[in-house]
Amino acid sequence: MSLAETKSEKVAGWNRPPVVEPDGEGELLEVAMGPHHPSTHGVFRMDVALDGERVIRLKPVFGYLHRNHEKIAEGASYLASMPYTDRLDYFCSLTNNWAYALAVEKLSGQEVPERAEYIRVILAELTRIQNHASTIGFLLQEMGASGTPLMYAFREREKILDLFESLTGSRMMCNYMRFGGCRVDVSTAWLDATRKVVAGLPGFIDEFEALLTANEILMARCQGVGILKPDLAVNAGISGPMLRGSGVNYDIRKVDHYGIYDRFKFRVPLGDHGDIYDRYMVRVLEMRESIIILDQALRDIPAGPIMDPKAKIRGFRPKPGEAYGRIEAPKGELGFYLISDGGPNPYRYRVRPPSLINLTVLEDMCLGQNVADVVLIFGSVDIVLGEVDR
Amino acid sequence: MLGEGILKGMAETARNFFGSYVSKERLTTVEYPEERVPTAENARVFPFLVYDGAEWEAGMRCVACQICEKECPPKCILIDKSKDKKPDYAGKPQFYPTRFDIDISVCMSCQICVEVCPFEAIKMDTQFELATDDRFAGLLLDRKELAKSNEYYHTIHPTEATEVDSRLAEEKAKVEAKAKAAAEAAAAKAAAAPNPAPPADKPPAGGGD
Amino acid sequence: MSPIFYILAVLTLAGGLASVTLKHLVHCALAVTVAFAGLALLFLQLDAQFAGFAQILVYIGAVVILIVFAILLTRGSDLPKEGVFSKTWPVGLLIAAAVFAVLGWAVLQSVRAVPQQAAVPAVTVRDIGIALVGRYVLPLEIVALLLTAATIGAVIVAMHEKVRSR
Amino acid sequence: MIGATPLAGYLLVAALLFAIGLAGALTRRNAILVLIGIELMLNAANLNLIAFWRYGPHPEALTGMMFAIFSIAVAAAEAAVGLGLVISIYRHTNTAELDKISRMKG
Amino acid sequence: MAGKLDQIFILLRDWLAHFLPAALRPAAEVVLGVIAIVCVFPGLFALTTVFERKGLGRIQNRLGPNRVGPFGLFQPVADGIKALIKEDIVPFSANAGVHFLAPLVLVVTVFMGFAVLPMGRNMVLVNMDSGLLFYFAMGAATELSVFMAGWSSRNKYSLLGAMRAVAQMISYEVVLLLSAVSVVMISGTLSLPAIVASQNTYSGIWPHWYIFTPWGLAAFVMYAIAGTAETNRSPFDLPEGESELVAGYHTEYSGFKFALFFLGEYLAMFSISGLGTTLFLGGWSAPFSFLTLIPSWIWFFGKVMVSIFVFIWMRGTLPRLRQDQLMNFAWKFVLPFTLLDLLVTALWRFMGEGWARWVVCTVILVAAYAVMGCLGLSRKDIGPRSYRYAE
Amino acid sequence: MDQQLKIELGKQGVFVTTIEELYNWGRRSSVWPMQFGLACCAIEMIATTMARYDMARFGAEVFRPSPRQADLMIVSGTVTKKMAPQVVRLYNQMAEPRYVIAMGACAISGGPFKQGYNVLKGIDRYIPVDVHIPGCPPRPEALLQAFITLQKKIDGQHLTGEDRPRFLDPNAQGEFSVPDQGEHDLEPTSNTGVWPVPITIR
Amino acid sequence: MKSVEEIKAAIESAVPGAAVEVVPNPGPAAQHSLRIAPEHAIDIAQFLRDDPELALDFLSNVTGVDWPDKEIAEKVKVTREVKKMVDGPDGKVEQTVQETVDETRKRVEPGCLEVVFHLYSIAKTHGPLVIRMRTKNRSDQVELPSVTPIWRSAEFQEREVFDLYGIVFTGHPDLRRILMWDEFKDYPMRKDYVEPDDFEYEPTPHDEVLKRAQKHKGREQQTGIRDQERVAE
Repeated sequence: MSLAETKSEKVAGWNRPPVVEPDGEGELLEVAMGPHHPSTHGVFRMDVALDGERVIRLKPVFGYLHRNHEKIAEGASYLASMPYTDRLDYFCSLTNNWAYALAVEKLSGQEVPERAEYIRVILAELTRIQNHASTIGFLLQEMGASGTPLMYAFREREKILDLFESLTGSRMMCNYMRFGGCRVDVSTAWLDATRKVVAGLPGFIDEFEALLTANEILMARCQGVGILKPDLAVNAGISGPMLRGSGVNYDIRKVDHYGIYDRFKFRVPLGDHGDIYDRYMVRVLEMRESIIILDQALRDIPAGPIMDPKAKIRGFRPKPGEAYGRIEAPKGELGFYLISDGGPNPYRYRVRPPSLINLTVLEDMCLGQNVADVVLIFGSVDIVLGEVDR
Repeated sequence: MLGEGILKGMAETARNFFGSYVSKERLTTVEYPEERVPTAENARVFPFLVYDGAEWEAGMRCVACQICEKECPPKCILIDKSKDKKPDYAGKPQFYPTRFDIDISVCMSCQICVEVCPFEAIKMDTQFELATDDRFAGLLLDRKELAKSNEYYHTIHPTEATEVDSRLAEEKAKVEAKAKAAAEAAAAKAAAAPNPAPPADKPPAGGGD
Repeated sequence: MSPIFYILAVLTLAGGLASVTLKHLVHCALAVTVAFAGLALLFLQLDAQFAGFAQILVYIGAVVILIVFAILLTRGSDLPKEGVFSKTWPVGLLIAAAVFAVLGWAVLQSVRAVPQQAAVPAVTVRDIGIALVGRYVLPLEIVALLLTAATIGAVIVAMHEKVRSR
Repeated sequence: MIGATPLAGYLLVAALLFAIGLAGALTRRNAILVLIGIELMLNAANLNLIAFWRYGPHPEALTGMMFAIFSIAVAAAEAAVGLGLVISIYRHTNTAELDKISRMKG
Repeated sequence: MAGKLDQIFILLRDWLAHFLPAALRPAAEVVLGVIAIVCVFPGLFALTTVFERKGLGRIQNRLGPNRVGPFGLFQPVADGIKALIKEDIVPFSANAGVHFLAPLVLVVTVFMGFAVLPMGRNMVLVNMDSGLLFYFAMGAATELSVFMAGWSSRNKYSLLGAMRAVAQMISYEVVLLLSAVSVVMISGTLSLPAIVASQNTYSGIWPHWYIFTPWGLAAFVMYAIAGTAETNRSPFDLPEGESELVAGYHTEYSGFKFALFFLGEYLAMFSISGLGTTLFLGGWSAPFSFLTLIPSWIWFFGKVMVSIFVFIWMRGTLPRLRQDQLMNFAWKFVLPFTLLDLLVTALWRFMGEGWARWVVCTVILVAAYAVMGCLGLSRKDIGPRSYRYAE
Repeated sequence: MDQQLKIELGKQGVFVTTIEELYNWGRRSSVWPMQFGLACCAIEMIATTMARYDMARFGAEVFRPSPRQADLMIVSGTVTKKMAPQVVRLYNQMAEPRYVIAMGACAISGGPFKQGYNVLKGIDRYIPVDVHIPGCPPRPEALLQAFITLQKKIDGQHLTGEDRPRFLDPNAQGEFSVPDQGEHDLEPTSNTGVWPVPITIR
Repeated sequence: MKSVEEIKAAIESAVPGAAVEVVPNPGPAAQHSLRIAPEHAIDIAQFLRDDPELALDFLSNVTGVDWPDKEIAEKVKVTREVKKMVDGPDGKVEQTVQETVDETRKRVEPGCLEVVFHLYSIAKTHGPLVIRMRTKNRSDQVELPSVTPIWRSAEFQEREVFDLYGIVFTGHPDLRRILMWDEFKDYPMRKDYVEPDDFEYEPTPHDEVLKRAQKHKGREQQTGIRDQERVAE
């Protein structure tokens, strides 16, 4: 124990949220922001203690959307959990599908055909683009931009959702990937339509940036606000654009080499300050990189089967064992941890939700900031409550 | 910080404002009740039951095997199996559902019932305008409301329906050939074979309770 | 005496009375607003347009808002637990009554000495401006100085003390 | 119109307002209300000034009016400083009630 | 004919008044004017809400309301009926009297401001010698109503919103007044019709509006900023900052009282636009000398509507500032710049005619703007950034 | 006045309207939803207000953050037992006339998550719901259609008589009891005054 | 990255007395894990994070697993003494005889709650290392040391495990319920959790729902539900 005591002092400085002393004689104002508070992306509460307008304590309260995903999945077959994963992060159902399929494939040792891998990459990157665009839109909405950036983001999102719908049948809850492949094959017409949409995306991002990036109000409100230091980010398990906004070069697409990401040339944008603006810009730049990946994938997609021939839909029972599969979802590291006891249902089914873990540092980022900034910092984390509470 | 970013943004919104009068790209509204976004061919909302021919009760493909009832993730399907049998599309006597209810107030449109159905009997509809003020009567679809003709299926999912039809025709031909062979063999042996076995790739109803 | 004068006088006095007797501090502030507004209207009755508008601008637009801010900053919007009047209130009332008696007596005594009427003076804002920077330029400068000093002083007095000895 | 109202009317109203302000300033506990009382008294004086200007022999000389305008300006300054003091005192003693403040002296 | 059209409202008023005995005529004229104002501006408000919603829609690539009545023009009527029949909730702990008075005070004082605005040639309700002062005096009272609303609701969000609103309005009111003072310095009058008259001259075809002078342009920009803040419009709509404060000071208002607040906000917008038009944009005067045939009131309302459009445009584009940034902006940039502009105006006044004063004033203002914008406003760490990539 | 006559008059340029119609027209043409979303369906609700579907066309884009000023609560998404008391409280804060649309399977019946221990099996256990939209999530058009359904429903309401809407009935419930969060479950598990008796139709 | 066995050796040399056990993973993923004793958990965690070679600075995932008491029926050969009447020399004599019998014995393997950690290294971009810890039982001895002081990312995840499984993490700075409300008493993710009975109406009941519907038959009939005959089956 002695080792722990001496060493934990070294990290104590950044391991706990710093304590901010109220400096006025005035009493603290306790405000409960949420759970229906307009700013909280749904149902989330922050118990904030304010000294004037300054935040001196902030406790997030979760669970308003706890839908027992894990419990339901433990009572359902492996396949039946797939549509439920759509409803985790309901912006990015396809990446959720992929993460779950990846975990099950690891658990059962299935191979995925090449064409299916390409389709997965295309869908995942489209998902990433629409998620990042919407996130920025919502961030600006919270900044009071009366919805215009959000409208533009959703205008593009609708185009991408049309692609999803014409391929998978549903706009949001795609339920598309299967263990060992994908459900239906893409047609050439679909690929052409996708190419057309992808060709229009850079113009959209240019427009978005013209509207926002140089805006003085945006800069004044975002720069230097909600700073997250890289060492704290790593220690607190932050992942995704938020981690990269703090300057840590860690992209699971590059690190884990899952799927076929090794075949594509793309770069990982990194921020230097770790503030809201960096998170915003990292998202913008990631969208641009995603377009580069999409161009390559749409160019190279091979013909072939889309399902592992050994895969079966009914009566799927993996061997006993366990597996942890993770991918770089738009919000961060999305992992599925499965324990199989040989039955048709997973014995243990666990989602590693990036949204929840990224909120760990919410208090650290908000302390000492203005209460109006809390909303922005929260928006810049990019969470979806379905994934936070599951 | 002289306000040029703000001006740039204002120019952008002005471009969109005036663009909305000239370009369809910048006025994306589809005025719903009058005009509609074309439905994607793969679109799915709620399941329906396919029947062949004109008579919905007689032509229903469903054989009440109850696989979909078991596999349905939110458990919104209820099937009662008949006591007697009636001939299916291939002329083979099969059970049929005396009750087939789908509670669309629970259904999550996941299409798993379609995927697991070995008889091509349940398919996804594209009809989404089902809002009602009556939760109990309006959102529980029974087999009569669920039954849609194969022609309807062809109108909403033409490619898929054609594929299904050809597959079924193939199987029917196979079954008929088999039956014919069996009949011939039987005729030869002068012994009647009561029921030809179902094809191997179509397991019989999983839930025979 | 015109009925308008009566109405305004009653309004002003009622506002003034309410402002010193009401329990709730915010109500007092709102009542004093009524008194100020009534006074401004009285000024208008006296053909002092400029002074009347200045009265509204300064008193309602600034002083009342300041008072309201002060009330909220000092948590005066909660009702006081003890009484609202100090222990020595009879003395205060007595003094006030005495002052009023003296003033009233003086006014009534001198009624006959004062001219009843005067022509409506044609005073334009331009005249006031010229007078301000002409004959009254020295007082104007002094008032300006005073205002500046007072503003700075008020800011310093009310400023947060950043370094405090605990 | 104006002829209908004698000067004494205005003077009496002013005197009454002055007395009310004085009574308020003397009897209320809260420092802010004392300030309000003082403001009322100043206003009463202003009314007098304006009334005398209007009824005086030389309204075009603007003396009374000027006096009133300066008085308004000074009153604004006074209010600012006074309320600043109240807030400052409140910070130190956590109360704006005068007898409590005097009790806490020292 | 054109002159008749120009004076049509005056003629109409006189015609209506001549039915009355002569003794009542002056009063009747005022009453008719009041009736006209009370009818026209709420009607304009109704139209503006539709146009705002449609305009915002267009900015956002959609149609906006178009189903209620032809082109959605009856939308405000429906909203009004709805607001009238909506249940009026007074929160249990609220101070009922003040809660009731607040929206009334707001609307009444805002309406009073219209009394001195010249809306056309001879079209001013009360031609007051100190009209501008009257206008600002009335403007001061709106702050009080906002405070009353926020305080009486007994809701944390309402009170916070009201405090923000009042602090913001006071800060920017100073700027508003000072930027108007520069016009007063040049025109030498507080009477608004006189200010318009002083701009209603032409050199060739070009008008002598104050906005076409360096000091006037600067003062107008500052006036516009302050006016936006004064009316709580985006990007200064913090008091209603819904992402932090639900709906600001009128959170607890429902039904018709809320509609009154809505009305008050828009009326304030018209009134600020009207004053800005009067002070800087030549009021009812035509932009070119050859356009003087078009009735003056058309020009006035046209200019007001254009500035309303700019309000809407800004709302559709800009995110909102933070409270401390807003206050810093007011006290550290807008106010000093306006004060400097006063000096420049004085310089302009005393330099006499000629091109020299144009150059000097422009140079001073542009230099001050650049210096304050680049050094004074921004913190060191704010500005465009570049990003690095990892392969 | 019968419909035939009215149409006839309308053709001749005479528009006849009754107070009731005006009243209902005002209510239905200006339904302001509350800015309130719960889960997946909230995203489709937002999508409905966005450019493609543009709910604003019906005059319903004024999403009010304060329940006092809203007319319509779109319960869009799963109502969990932790959230249910808040939803009821919000509904109580709304001013009459107020409407509720239960959007999506979860809001109607708990939907796919109804097996969960923390999921309320339908918001109509605690508050009266006017329109149900099935779907998981319903398409934006489905929400628009539900909105039109609601408008039709409002149009059909009479101001007097037995079938008048709830808010015109002085005896009707104005406040709905907010459930408590107990040790194992919500208490009570439903508001028996609101939760309708399931009736056999077929 | 080093293999699990090497890491085990490294831990044992760095933290004296630490009990580490390799748990094999029979599945195709073959991510073997290390089970560590709770007593030394903090030291081991500290070592794993700070060791320059491992540098497992990123705690990705914290999972609770419930292993309920398992009844294992096994056939055991039992020798027992049986008294038998044996025909002895002097008539029937009672004699104790040893006899071997096959007997099915039910053995209850005590259950436990387990926490699984997935560790990655961002500095070295390797991982995962799977660490497991077990409580002594499922009822009263459910304490485990919290690793939140080492990795902040465990903060909410440990709270979640506490909320859903009831594992008490000692040393956690803020151990409250996270997903359920504070008054809630149960641990819903445990395998033996019984859901609250809030059954009201189900138009399509089958399986467990049918059972519940049957339990509520009386009430259903009162409310006139249409599935009576189905329930009566």
